[in-house]
Amino acid sequence: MAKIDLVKLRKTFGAYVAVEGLDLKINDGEFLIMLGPSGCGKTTTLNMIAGLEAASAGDILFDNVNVTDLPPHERNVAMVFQSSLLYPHISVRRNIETSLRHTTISDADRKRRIAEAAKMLEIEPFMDKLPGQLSGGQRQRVATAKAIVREPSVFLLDEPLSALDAALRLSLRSELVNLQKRLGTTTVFVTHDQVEAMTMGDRIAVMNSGRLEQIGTPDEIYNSPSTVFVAGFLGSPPMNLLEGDLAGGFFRRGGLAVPIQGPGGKVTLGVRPQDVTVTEATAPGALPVTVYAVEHLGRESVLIADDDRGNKVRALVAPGWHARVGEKLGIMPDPARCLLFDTNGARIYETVARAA
Amino acid sequence: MKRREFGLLAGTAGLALMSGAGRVLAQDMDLKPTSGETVYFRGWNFRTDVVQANVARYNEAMDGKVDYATVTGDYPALMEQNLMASAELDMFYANPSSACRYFDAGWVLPANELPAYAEIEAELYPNLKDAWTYKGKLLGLSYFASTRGTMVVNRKLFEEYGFTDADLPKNWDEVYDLIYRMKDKGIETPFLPHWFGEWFGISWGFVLEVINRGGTIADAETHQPTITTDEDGPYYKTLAAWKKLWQSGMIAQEVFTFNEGGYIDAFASGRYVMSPQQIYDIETFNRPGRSQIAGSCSLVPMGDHPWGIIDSGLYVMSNRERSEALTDDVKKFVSWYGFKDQDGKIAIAQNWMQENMLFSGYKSVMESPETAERIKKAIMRPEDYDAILKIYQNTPFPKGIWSVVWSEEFNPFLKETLSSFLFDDGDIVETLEAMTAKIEELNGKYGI
Amino acid sequence: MAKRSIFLYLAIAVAIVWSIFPIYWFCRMAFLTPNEIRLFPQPFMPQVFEFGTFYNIFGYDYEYAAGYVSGASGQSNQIIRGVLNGLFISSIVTVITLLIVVPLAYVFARMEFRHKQKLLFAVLLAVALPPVSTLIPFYSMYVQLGLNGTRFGLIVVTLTITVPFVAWMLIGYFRNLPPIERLARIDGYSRTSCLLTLILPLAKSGIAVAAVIAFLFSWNEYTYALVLVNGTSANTLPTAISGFLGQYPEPGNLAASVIVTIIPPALFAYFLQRHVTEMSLVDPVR
Amino acid sequence: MAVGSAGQAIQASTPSRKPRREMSDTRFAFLIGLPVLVFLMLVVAYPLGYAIYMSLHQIVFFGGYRANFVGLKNFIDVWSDKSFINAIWITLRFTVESVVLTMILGLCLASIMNQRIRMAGLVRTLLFLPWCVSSYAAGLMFGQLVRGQTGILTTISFTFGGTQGVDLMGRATVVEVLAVANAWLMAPLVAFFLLANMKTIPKRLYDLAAIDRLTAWETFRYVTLPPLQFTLFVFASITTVLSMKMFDMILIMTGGGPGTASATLTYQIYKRSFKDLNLGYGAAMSFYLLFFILGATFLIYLVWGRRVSR
Repeated sequence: MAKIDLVKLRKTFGAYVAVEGLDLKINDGEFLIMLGPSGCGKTTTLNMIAGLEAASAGDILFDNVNVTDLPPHERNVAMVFQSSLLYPHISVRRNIETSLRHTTISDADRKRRIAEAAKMLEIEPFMDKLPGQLSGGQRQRVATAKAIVREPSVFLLDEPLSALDAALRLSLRSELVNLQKRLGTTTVFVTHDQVEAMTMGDRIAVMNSGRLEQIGTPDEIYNSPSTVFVAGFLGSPPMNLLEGDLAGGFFRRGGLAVPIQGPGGKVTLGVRPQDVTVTEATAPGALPVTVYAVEHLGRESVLIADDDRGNKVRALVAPGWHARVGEKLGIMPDPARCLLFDTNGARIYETVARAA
Repeated sequence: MKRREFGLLAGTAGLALMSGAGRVLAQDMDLKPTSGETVYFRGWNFRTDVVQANVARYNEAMDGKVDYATVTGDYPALMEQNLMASAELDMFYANPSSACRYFDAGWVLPANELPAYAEIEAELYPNLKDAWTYKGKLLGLSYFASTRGTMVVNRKLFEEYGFTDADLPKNWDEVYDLIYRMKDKGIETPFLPHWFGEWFGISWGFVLEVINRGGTIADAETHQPTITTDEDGPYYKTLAAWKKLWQSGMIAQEVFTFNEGGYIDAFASGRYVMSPQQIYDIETFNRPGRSQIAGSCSLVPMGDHPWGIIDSGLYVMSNRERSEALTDDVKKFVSWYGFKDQDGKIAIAQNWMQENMLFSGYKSVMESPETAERIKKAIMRPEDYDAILKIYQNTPFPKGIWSVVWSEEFNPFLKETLSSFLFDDGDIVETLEAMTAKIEELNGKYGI
Repeated sequence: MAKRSIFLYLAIAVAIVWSIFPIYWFCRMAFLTPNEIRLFPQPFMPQVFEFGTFYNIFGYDYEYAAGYVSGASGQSNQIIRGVLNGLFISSIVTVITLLIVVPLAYVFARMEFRHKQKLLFAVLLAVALPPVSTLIPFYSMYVQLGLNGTRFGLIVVTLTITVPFVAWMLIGYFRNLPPIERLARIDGYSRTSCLLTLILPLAKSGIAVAAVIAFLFSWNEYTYALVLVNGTSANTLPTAISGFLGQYPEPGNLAASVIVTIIPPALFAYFLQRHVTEMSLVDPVR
Repeated sequence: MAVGSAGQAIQASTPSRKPRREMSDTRFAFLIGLPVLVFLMLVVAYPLGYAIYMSLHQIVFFGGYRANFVGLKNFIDVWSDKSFINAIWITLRFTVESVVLTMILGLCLASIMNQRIRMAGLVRTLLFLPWCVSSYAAGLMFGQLVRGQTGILTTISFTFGGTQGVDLMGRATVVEVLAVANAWLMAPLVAFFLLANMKTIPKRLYDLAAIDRLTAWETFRYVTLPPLQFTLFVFASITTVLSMKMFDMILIMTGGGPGTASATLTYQIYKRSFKDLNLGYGAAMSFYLLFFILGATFLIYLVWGRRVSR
């Protein structure tokens, strides 16, 4: 169990800056997700926490102890790699055992721990097989068993589920969360999948281009994104982002007029698909759109439409709702649910929505 | 039984037979090595089983330490490398032309240094002694002396197509006439020319034909070129005949890539009627179980001119730095191996005669009754015995180009020039002029 | 379906004939009588299968069923010496090559460091160097050092061929191994113990192939051997064999000794063929 | 141990750090690689340096060893040497034919071995056999096989009533014969690496091809071939280098003949250096050969490798 502090962490590869000035506090026992597109620096950060990559500058502290210069195995971390990497030429049992190489525990303890981990992850039947003989899900369980058997202070997972199919991913997600809660180990989980991030993490750290965009609970990240990047990256279907002008108490873009107060100028308006209503094409103040497709998700449906500038705009509609492709409609955002971002992508907080 | 042991026993038995009563004990002591060091003997690859048995016999009888191995590949070039590097080398095979070169480079200890020199000199046939003497020194002892370019005939095919002794050629012009006549009668491949791919292949083929036709290529004393471009001269006629033969298409190009083994085996396959060959290979061609024309290979007797040129091998002593005692041992071994053994017999040369019918430069070997018997065993017809001896005794030696330091440089040039003459339909006069120019260039290079 | 399999088996048959017929046509001579060897045209097959020539090349006489005796070859000493020297030299070369190349290739394949590209180019240069160009320099160097005609000298020279070639090959192979070093570092392996206890067992297929390639190169090396050890006590099989080519040809013995040279590599090939399919130079497509 | 309180640690974060207790990649690489490279450099650099020295001198052995400095004369002189120009063309012809043939044969053999067949191990061993044959033995074998005197074609021709030998050792075909022999020798190695590569192609791609009703050729062209590009490129380079270096097979099989029809650069270098003992001239030629080899591999990289290498 440990709390982790990253202080002004920086990593460069030659002229390329992978991580820049990262300050991050991870609480003891927390399940932290690091989310971002590929190349955003999340895996590099994880590797630095693990000790696999040397930080170019800055410090890493575990429970206020500076571990920046410690080799990986002295940090007492466990790591599960992309595609659940295991030693391909040795048995599952020996794979798990290697995690305990540098511990001084007794043989009996060792056996007990391995047995417990195997039991916990239900991998007893194939302890003597080679990783190549296992399915993806089984390998993932083995990799997890290998990680927990060490009883590490920090658990690091690098996109462990990305190579698995959707159904398996779903069940393993909850398994992992459940396990983490039972063990209470501080966990850092790297993913580019926002659904994984939303469903698993206590908190999510969203990264982009080597910088931390926002950190917060899934609820904060979802409902109150602090940048236009975070707003666009999270949520499925994604948030509608419309560029326009804010002046005279209205956000305007073509025919669209949303009554919002705020500092004038060019802004981006963000509104989630569930926060818009579909109207007639001619409804005043609505965004005129052309129906592109309707996706039926069962509990609800998503209307996808093109606006006059060729942007895709999405709206949640009732499951029985129908429209012809090519039909002209209007989209009307709920002013109270709209977010505004400035041209740098930062959230504009001083807004007041007026009743329409 | 192991062959080495077998050879040893056979050798010892033969020795016992030959030695008889005339055993001289003093000589026995003379030929025993004293230094205790190893004597290195290297040679090209020919009947290594016989050589090994010979060496084993010496080591056994004389308590010697002779190390024998073969050097394969481009023998003169590799040998020259070895000598240049002062490699461990005490006695080695060499052709007289190479030996001249090695002598001029200072790598050869001439046979004049041997205690038995006077006796050796008296034993040698004069034409061979002359061929092997360079700048007044005898370059080495006789390994073999043979005629390369003896015209052999496959009588089986020859007679099958209705030819008789009356058709046998008396000179090279008639050889070519006969070839075309045979071709006209339907023999696909009447002739196998001396054009194979070894360093003694096509170039020697040219030399022997020109010499037979009365040419010299270069002067025997001054080594100045004597090649003429006269259309009736031996040089022009040779190349003209070659050109015609090549363009007739009856010579397969594979001939140019044969090694000597391929050349011999091709004739032994019975496919060809006539070919200039090494005189002693008549034994190979007539050996049952090893040749398709066994018992039907004869030779063309000497007509207007001799057939072929002297092809000989010498046992040459090296001049490398070594202890005096070892040098003495080397001399003893060379004497024993290249001349007379402890019993006063020229045993090795006689043994080669028995084994492979290798001719020797020593009179007493060539004129011994065993030799006469051996030769008669290898020939097809009794009259061939006289034909062989006559050819052998009259074989010329191209001293102008072979008893000179640049011999081994001229030879590859000749090989390349002649094959491109045939392949690229070269001009005869230009080709001959190029040869003259090359000889002049080489003379200039060595200040001759 | 039947048509396809007929076509397939036909293709297999053609491929097998293509691969072994040149070997057959030559090695057949080991079983032909000396007289049959001189037949024109040559026979397709030997009449009797007796192993006389194999006795001969190792120094024994052999009496054929037909009654004649073929004598032991005079090259037998050199053949025996060639086999022993060949096995000795090739084994040493193989071991040293692996000791040198495995860590080298590993480092080049899986680590990033400065000047890597330049050093890789140096290895490439060594691969490109034709033996015929370095023959004379080696020869004169060896004469000065007294190394010509020694097995040690031939081992050193052969290493200059095997090391760059095998390194080049193994670098590609190591690149494709899964990145277990990171896992190993988490588990507390040092770099050296990771290489020794994890990578080596994991890469055993590639290393086996590399070993066989090094052995073959050394076993079959001819050019250097011809100049450096030919005619000495350090001669190898190829130079000993070329002795059968000379003025007194013994094609039967030549063929028999060529068969002898093929046997060790062929045995390797049999054990190797299951490993070699793992030698992919590119990442598996997932 | 680098342990301290958070406050201290923050102060300590300067660009110059204490060396990590784990060895860095660079240090490990040099520790392992350097001795090897030094050995390689010594054993390769000395002969190379010596060859450079020779190429700038005229070396005379007779009348005592002398080396006269002649500058770049040897390098210039070769260009007026017809046999050198001829050798370049022969080398080019031999190399191009060898490489193309090897690649095609390698693909064929690999495709066959990639099929599900009975006794696959035996088939693979047999197909691998040529690679166990040394190049000098291959020279012996093909020489024997194609020569009119001893060859299979003559035997076949006579079986069907022919009366003449069929000889491929002629000037028109000898380079092709050498190239075929060379390809025979190298193809198994290429085939095995291609096979290893083919095994990584997902089977579902072939199912897809079957659904799309691609012909066998189209399947090969669009499914099998594209993933093999990198391996093919690597082996095109390797076989180019090996072909241009090939010497002992040519020496044994043809001795550069008939005439000079198969006198490649390697053969000419051997002849100049070893037979004519013109060491400086031979060394100059061998540098041209080295440049040609490097040039050819670089060219292959430029037109092909850049596109396919990762």
